[in-house]
Amino acid sequence: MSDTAVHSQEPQLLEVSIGPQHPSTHGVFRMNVVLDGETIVKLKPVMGYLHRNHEQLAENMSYLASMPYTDRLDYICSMTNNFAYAMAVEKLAGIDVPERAQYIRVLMAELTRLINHTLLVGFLLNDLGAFFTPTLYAFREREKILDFFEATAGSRMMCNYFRFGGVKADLPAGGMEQVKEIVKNYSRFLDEFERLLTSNEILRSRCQNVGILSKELAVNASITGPILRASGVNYDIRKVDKYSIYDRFEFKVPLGKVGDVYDRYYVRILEMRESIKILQQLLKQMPEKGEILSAKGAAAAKSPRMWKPPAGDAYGRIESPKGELGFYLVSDGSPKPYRYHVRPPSFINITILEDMCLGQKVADAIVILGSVDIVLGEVDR
Amino acid sequence: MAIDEGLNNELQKRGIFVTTLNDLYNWGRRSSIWPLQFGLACCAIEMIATACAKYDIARFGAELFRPSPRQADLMIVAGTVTKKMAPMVVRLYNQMPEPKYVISMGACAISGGPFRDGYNVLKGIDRYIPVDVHIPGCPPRPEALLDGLIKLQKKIDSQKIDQMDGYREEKSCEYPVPQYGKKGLEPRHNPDFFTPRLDWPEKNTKDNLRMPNYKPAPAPARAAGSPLPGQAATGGPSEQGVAPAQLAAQPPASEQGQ
Amino acid sequence: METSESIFVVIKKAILGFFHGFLPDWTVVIISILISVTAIVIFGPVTMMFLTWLERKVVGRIQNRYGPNRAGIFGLLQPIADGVKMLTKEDIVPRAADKVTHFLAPVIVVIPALLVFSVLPFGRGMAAVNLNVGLLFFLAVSTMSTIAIFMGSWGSRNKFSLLGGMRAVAQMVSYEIPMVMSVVPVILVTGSLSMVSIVEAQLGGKWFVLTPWGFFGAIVFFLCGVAEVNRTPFDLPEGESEIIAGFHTEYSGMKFALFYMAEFMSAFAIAGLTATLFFGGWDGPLLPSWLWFLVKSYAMIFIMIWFRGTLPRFRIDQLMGFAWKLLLPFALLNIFVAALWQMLPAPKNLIVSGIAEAVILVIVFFASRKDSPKKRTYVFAD
Amino acid sequence: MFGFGVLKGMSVTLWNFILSYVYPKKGITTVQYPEQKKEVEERFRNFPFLVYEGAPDNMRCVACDICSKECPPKCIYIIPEKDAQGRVQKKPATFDIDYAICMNCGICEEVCPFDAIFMDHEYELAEYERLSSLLYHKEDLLKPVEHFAKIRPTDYGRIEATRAAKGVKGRAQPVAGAPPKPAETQQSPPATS
Amino acid sequence: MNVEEIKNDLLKHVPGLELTVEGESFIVPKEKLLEAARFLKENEKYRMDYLSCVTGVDYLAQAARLGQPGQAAVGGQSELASGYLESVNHLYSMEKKHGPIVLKVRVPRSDPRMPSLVPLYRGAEYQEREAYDLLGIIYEGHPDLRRILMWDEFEGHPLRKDYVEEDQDIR
Repeated sequence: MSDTAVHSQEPQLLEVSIGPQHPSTHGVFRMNVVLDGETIVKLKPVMGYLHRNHEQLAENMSYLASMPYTDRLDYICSMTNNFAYAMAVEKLAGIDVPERAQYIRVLMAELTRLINHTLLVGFLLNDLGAFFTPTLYAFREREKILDFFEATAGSRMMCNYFRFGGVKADLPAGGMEQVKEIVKNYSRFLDEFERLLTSNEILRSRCQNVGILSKELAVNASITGPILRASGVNYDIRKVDKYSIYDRFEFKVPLGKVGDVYDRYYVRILEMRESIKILQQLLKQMPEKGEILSAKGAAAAKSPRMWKPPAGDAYGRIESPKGELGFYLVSDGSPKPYRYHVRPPSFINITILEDMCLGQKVADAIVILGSVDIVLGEVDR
Repeated sequence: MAIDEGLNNELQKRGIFVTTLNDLYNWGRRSSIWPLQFGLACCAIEMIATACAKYDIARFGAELFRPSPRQADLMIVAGTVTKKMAPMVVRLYNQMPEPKYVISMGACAISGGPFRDGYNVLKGIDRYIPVDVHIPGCPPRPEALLDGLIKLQKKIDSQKIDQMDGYREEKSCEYPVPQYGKKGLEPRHNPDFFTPRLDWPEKNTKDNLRMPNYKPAPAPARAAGSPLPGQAATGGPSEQGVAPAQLAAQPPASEQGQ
Repeated sequence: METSESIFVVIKKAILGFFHGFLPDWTVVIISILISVTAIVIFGPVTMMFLTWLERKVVGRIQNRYGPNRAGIFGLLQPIADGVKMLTKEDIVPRAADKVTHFLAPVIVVIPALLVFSVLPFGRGMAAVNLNVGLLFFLAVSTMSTIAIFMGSWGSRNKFSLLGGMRAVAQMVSYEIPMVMSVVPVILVTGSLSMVSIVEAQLGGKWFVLTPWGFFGAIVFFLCGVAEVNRTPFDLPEGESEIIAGFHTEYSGMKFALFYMAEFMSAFAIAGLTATLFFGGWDGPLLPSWLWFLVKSYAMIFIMIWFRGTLPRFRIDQLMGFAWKLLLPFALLNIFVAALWQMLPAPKNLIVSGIAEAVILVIVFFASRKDSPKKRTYVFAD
Repeated sequence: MFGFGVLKGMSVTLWNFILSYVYPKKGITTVQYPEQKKEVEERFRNFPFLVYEGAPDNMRCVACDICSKECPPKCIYIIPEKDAQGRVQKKPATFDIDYAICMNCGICEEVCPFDAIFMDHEYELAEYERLSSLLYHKEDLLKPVEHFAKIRPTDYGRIEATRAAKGVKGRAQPVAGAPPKPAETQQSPPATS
Repeated sequence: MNVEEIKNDLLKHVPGLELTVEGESFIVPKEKLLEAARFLKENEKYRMDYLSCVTGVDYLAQAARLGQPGQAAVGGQSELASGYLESVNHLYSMEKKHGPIVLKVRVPRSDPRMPSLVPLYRGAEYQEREAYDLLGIIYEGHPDLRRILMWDEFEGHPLRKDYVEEDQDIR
């Protein structure tokens, strides 16, 4: 069934293209669905509508110049994209990161995880039909965190805040109070969100036993992130690789049992509570003063287009809110990377979208796509 | 038959509200613009943030994001329009009923923005559909989108019913949908109303910027077998592109248009 | 106080009296019909406009933001702006569409929405037509909108609207039966189908909702009414997030406005009917009768809008299961409790029917336990 | 399938509805844009602007073209001035930034060794026409140092401190040989309170 | 999990495999790729059940002659010296939670055919389609090798180093 032509094969099968412009495909993602009545017989995703040739551009720019481009990969969590790219280049060039910068990095990563999971729950309820109310509550909380990002990094969504070997600038004057305020109120907001949603019978009946993903298929299809943990596989790169300073915080990894849409929704709520625990411990352990850019980092940032990392290749990966986000860099000693490849979690997590949707209704396919949490900037790069 | 301001104010003081039919139509269209639920990339998230509690586009009567193009009258092109997506955008524009407006939000929709040097990115949506308001920024703040909406409302206020394209019979509002070609879209832009800017000097074109093997339009065919510009760089740090001094000597393609 | 009570009735009599002087009798009858008809034709669209404004303001306030407040004070001119804009929109008929059905659908969907107003008792003596089978007329006419919605979805030759149309037919047919079943106790108790007599049976504060069978009957009726009108959580026919805009995907301009108007007018009609059947129509202590009717209907409307601001949407098979497996049996059992309540003398009937109602609730609760969703537990690994 | 969960959910929305009337400060978070404008954070970066001290002619930019090369989307175009004998001057004749392409990343501000280009807070720049009105020329970009001091006091304080420490007077030529360490990326002392 | 130990295990269990080690990664000939990967996946000690990342890389003639950046010059296979396409596979273990084993497969640009890993790992399906779409590496045994990011009528593989861009008008 080719992508462009949409025609029906057997008489009673209805071939519908839930096309690039659709209220709940989270961007320009298309699914060619063959329906028998309301149940799905075949589902082929079509991508590439937002392929912005990120890798070709990065191979023709200096290393630092493609840092602002990583903000636009997964445009909901720009800080974690920067984090992954900075770690990959630091592994390639062997740059160390000072103490306070590590704490600032983990602070930003966990705040971004809160934003991503809250927005996901909001958009999932949007797909279920709740008329924007959970989404607006999610955006109301997101605005508070964005104010803090704007105060430190300079832009609400496109932070461009990480540098190789640290961060661009220290927290602003009132920064710490702002973070304390956010962390204090966030668990109260989560309780309100859970009261609104978790015990809602309609949400439960719409999400339970829908789009079940078995453990073996999840591991075989290289699924990562909350979806994998909702199926019961205990694999969280913060615990496996213990990158940056995540080994200094003790937090749990919530696992689901059944692996359906409801588990994916609730595992993300529990992960948000774990992130709040990490943030509370971080606020206590964070050193007051300290340098935020190591000596080698400052040398790299002095004139980016002249800075040449040693030749070789490196693969850096982190636990982004959507799964394992990795950067594979090959450097031939010139200021431009020879090969720059992004391993996006959303792109690989939709490999088994068809397996989850077969036999379900059209409405379920939309909800399953919502629970897989894809962002098209990252899928199509 | 415009009403002169003085008379109008005088009458309003006495509580008599006089308006032309044209103003009533414009007021109606201005204060209830229903945007199409159509987001492409990062600017779409900022568009949703504008529709949310803190910036509240509902105050302007524009919060009903209509999923179907038939009921929408404003298309906010928010995000990068790639060549694979351009035909869909033009087809959506054709499906919208006539008094329709387009806001191209963000650098990508205006000019391809940071991604414009790619093989799959359209250098701005106004190559295929007429755009009313351009909002620069990457992504523009929600207030900038509201400011753009206010400017669009001013533009609607100044419109005259009989001169508007939508209501004239002879002007067909069907814009040709580009086809997928071997390397890009055919036609590359809609010649009726878009002429690519050529006054931007040659220096900043893709040739000497980054793409090692970009073949500039008028350049003579490269001698076969000669090393590709990008490939000479494995040796010393000969920085990609032409050193400024060498360029300063060569006169720019055309005097920087004032 | 008396004059404000029946102000509209007095106005109508004055007009008739004025014409009575120099016109023959039969013209006066026609004029009185015309007056009632113009009253309804003005009242219908005006409530629709007010409801669109009310919905956007209330949903805005639920979401911590102001609703439209720039088109006139508090945004009151917003519906007028929407109307003017819809009038000036181009009217697109898709090339592949079936022209006749595409054109007729919006017209046919508005007719039942307006017809239904003729039977509603707006106040003491203010029911346009005091049919003795008013309730039957209301339920029969309101099913006509199903045909119109299916015509609209079939006529516009669009896959998504076809899906929407199929869903609309399935949903409305299967919610018609529990709706009628939940009305039967009211008829059983009042003994007549006429709306005015139903309200008179509840005068003096003896509203049916205060009786055990009435309270649960009102819930079932209201839920079926919301499903009849395709509003959240039953808005599958125009489920935006799944099938673009459901049956009115291909409608633009004034035709879409007619669909929009029909939806809101029938929403007000259902709210009015719930107020009439269970909340005692125009019965109320201080305020004039017609004001009481409006207050109660707008309370019901507020609940509908509150639903829209909170609840997600059912899936098509759960929708059917909810109607057939939960609402219908409950409505049937409710008739028995009403019969019990009706037979026994005053003090005992409340206790007996209360117990019967509790027993029914327990039975239905355990019957539907099997497919109701379970609580989930989660493991915390490190 | 009894609606207790649904009722709990509806109580949350009702509480928000009442809160928005009873206690608007917490219930309503809307900033009514054209009338009330939320003042922008100090480090917010929208579009770059050029800085001059005193007269617009006395601008800090010396047309060294570093920012044009470093700019990721390549939206800066500089032609240095030439005097009578054709020798290149330390001043740009034309300095264009195409606001339709700029991605607000702030890298030009970081790498400029002469503190000549900074990111502005101005965001109401919507235009009706694109090709000419969004291409900002030197005249449209030039803004006085006082403007920079007004919108970003702490950064201005820090940069003035480093400039004074290096003894850089307004138009002083950079010390021959070692270009002065760029202000932004040097070891910035922790933000002064 | 040091490189030597893995090399010996691989040579021992997979018959007829000549393996060269480059830094942290193993260069596996394309005929033996499936066997090596199956061994790493099923062997009790490794249990490499998670294929994290498949990347296509294009090494032009000069780069190939001078040796892959940072590694020894590619002397031996002459036909590889005229430039080759490489597919880099990062394997992890979710069960035993241990680090990456990197398998690299090189094919000359003239005949870019290579066995696909989809029969072993479903996760490679889209990444191999993307490598085919952007770099032109043909994976044999892939169930549905079509273009994934570009439209079907597109010609050429854009991420190749010698891909000539079509001339676009400037603004």
